Amino acid sequence: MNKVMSAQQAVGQIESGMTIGVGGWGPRRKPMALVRELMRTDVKDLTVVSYGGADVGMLCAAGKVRKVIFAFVSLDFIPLEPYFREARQNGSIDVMEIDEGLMLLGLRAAAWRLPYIPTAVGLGTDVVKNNPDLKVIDSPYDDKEWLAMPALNLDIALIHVDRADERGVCQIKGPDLYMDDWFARAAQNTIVSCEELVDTAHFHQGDEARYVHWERAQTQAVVPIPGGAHPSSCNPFYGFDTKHFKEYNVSAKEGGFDGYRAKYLSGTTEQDYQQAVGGLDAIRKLPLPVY
Amino acid sequence: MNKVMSAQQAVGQIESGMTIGVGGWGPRRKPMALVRELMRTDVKDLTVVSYGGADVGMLCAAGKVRKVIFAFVSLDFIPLEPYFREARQNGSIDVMEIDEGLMLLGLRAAAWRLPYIPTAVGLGTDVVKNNPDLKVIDSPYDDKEWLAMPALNLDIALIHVDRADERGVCQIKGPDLYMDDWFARAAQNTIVSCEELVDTAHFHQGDEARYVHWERAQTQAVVPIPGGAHPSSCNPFYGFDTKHFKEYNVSAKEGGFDGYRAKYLSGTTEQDYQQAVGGLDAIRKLPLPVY
Amino acid sequence: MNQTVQEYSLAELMICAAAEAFRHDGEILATGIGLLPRLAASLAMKTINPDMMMTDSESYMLSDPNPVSGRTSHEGQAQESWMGFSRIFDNVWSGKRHAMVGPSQIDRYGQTNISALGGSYQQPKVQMLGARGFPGNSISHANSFFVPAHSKRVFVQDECDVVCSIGYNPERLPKGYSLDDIDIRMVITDLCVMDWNGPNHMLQLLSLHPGVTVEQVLENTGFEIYVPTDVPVTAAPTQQQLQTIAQLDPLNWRSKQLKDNPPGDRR
Amino acid sequence: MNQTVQEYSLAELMICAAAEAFRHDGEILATGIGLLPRLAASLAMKTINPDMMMTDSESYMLSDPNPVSGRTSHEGQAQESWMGFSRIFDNVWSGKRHAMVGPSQIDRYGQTNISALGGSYQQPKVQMLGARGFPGNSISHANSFFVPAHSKRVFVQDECDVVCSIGYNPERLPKGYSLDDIDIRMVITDLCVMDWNGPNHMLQLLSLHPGVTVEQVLENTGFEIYVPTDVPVTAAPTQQQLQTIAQLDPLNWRSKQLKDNPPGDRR
Repeated sequence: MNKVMSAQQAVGQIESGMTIGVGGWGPRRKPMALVRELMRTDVKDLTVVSYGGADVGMLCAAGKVRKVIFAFVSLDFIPLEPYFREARQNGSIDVMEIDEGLMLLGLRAAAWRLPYIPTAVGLGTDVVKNNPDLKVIDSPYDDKEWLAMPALNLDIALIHVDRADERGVCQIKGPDLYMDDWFARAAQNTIVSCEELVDTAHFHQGDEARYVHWERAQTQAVVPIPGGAHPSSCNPFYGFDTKHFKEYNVSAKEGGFDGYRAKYLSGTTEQDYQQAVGGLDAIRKLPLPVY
Repeated sequence: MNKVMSAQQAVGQIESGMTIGVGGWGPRRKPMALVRELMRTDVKDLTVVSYGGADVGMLCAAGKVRKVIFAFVSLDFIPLEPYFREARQNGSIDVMEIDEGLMLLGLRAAAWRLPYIPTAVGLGTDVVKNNPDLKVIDSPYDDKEWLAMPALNLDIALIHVDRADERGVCQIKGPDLYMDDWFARAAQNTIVSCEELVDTAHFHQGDEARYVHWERAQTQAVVPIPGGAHPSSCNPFYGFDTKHFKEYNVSAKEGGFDGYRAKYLSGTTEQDYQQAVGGLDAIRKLPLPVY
Repeated sequence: MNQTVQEYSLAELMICAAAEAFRHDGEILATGIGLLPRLAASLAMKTINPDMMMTDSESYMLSDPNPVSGRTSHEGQAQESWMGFSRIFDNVWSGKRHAMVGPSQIDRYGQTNISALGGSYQQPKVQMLGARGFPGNSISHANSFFVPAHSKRVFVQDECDVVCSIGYNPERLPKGYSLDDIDIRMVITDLCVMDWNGPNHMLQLLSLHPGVTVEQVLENTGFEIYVPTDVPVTAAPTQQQLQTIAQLDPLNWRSKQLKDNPPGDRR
Repeated sequence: MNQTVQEYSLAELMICAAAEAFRHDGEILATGIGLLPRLAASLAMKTINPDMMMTDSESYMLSDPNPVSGRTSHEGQAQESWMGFSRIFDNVWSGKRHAMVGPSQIDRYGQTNISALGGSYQQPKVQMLGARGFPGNSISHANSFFVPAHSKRVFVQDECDVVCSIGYNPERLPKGYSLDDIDIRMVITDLCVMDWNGPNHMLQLLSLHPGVTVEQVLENTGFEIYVPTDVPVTAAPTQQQLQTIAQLDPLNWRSKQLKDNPPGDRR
């Protein structure tokens, strides 16, 4: 089975109203090329589940989003994501604001086909108060109440990985895979972009298979896009583009998203985008973050 | 903090009536030296949670066990564990027979301090019928019923690892860690035996820290016992001892556990045992299993 | 190349018949417990379902199945994903798996037992393995059964002594489930091939191994099964299948799995 | 070696005061969010609680804390356990953690807010980060607060606009819990050190930084706090502490964290 396809083909599977999970974390290893491709479509009314960064901000700014399920949306070194902020302050999107760990439990419940996982997380806070859909239940084994974190079932997951073969075996060798394995498992259809398309034999060597964090049956499409996480990082290939993020952040105050879009997203392909930001070589030279 | 202690000191923390989790899987990487030490104590009435092998059989034969929580007890190439079988057929122990995955959920629930995790596993089978303590509950999100797998809270976990430092950083580099991370996390007190006691600096090199599957705060005692998994395997150091297991299995029909005990467990230390089975060098030469 | 040949063992016939269980599975993890089911899954992956996934029976997913005999280590195998036991359950609960197992007892509902025989829960007459992963497998994904010795001891008259896997038993059906949510597939025995698609999920005869009669099957089955008007003979292995099996089992361990290694054609 | 010295910055005073929060924690993961709390945790691990655990703020647990400045890569750090984000939650939910965080709002109950200000849930006036891990942290393990600018904007008069973390608020206490199940520890500000061990878990003053008065604290706090009869002066950093801090922050990034880098002793 050859799962390799173009970004257009892969993202073409996304329909209005779907629930989309986006891998990565804040400004780290976000499938931004797939997000850019999604912005080129007519799709709208998406529910987006994300440890959010510019993926969420851009999709909000592009009018693709009906609802965001989030614990944070942040660019880390720029704490507040400008366009998510704008969308919230305009009241233009619905939200389900939860805890980072609740999101993990919701993804796991979906992956394991459970209706929910009970947890103390969220009790006593506005997570419960602001989300009446989250049920607080009794346990058959004690006298406490528990929040029943519902499964976050995803129609589509978008993930950017280091390497994949055409059969959908995906490798992440960076220091953290974040929750990407759970996004892949929680989704009906997982679309992966990769830095490198490799032969299957790559994984047979040494400990390479140890860095394959989900089975190929959990991946339905493979889109080779070197540099596809830009402006987020893809450690160890490249760091995040602080200069670009700063410009992106400033754009919200100076002209808004149309200006950013005109400068960087007016082309029809990822190649156009990469040319606008200085080319793949420049992306690959972005220094890794040191925390 | 130096957590290194003798097997006697470590196992001396186990008290009658406690719930003990035993790491490993069937005949694979079982903390057998710690189990042997436990057999030398006066402790009794234990509840044992295990992906069971000779650990369970020996503890049953030695009269240490009140109840076994299990999905299987097996030596793999010898499917039926002789002394567990005997204890069952004598009706001398209580059991909670569950599914392998239910045990994993129960350990995770304990690790995450949840009362239970709901699951479909076990519904429609005698797991539900034979364990009235396992509650079947409704979900607030659908109209199905679900088994509420309760937390398997452990007083003590016994685990055998490849390497540890004196602070309790534990490494397992064999092909599978089984559920040992969850046993360590589910326990109040985790006692680890190790093939090698190493300097902390060992873990700083290359990818070594990737093979550390739980934090040192989850380990309370470190007992260096090279060969301590014998007669189970500790891949890649040594395979399981098929000859020894066959003799152990036959002993149940020819004289019973007293004969096995007299031959192998009459000494007071693990050194005595290792001498009786041919010495550490012989253990380290046992070939790895090929499946 | 694909023409049928005359000389094949019963084990080989059963391997080929069992491989068919995985034909339309697509990209799922096939787990054959025991040498013959494992050879069946391996054969399927090598021939009729290349998308299938298999493990090394230890901790890695393989791009190409390992031979079952003739290897001295796991070095150099075509491993593609780490797949330790805890990850197996992520797969099981996803439903993307088809297990072929050999239960000690199978009842009319397709319920099975590998736990214990006779006596009581507190004191069984014969303690066996324990329920292992059967409860979770049976409610999560497809399951087929491989029975090396078709008899009334396996296909029991009453309900299984211990019900380890959910079957088509309306009385045990959990709230919110229909019988169609249960997915028991094929049954391959030393006499015949069956499935659970008879009326009301009855076990039904699909094919008889060469030289076996309907009466032999009925005599050795402890409950009523559905027998269609025409029951074909199980297809003989092709030359290509036998060659692939030989490559997967160079030391011919398959010949030691059934008592006296009977021929496949017993006419 | 341990004698106190006269010249130290307010940032250094706050680091040393904040380090005290971890003194009796034993073997827990200390997470200081932000440069000064991270330096506080690092200082504690280097001096008063060597059993403590810290991460590299990325994906590894360290045997020895990384300097916060002057490094160009993670190469060569004293990493001892992989600790990706998903593993962090195994630790959080185990309770073996103490986080020191800088909330935007703190109310009389010790509830905090980093999510949004004003407006409604559907349309806040100012969207901030989101609740992040605050709900889970606050109900799972110990938490302390680090406030660089003690003011009524932070210590708010009413309840937080969005309650991100559980506090000592009887009206929000979940069924089966008592207030003592909540574990909020220290509050370190640019004016003083406080904890929540006043009557009925009131915020209480523990020490005043040199040159700060009780009145200054009260004027800048939006709710009533408990002031014991004798309020000592916050202990000045020792020479050893300042040396250790300098090693942990060789580029003196700590000097840029507080506006105009005030001196620690403002008498």
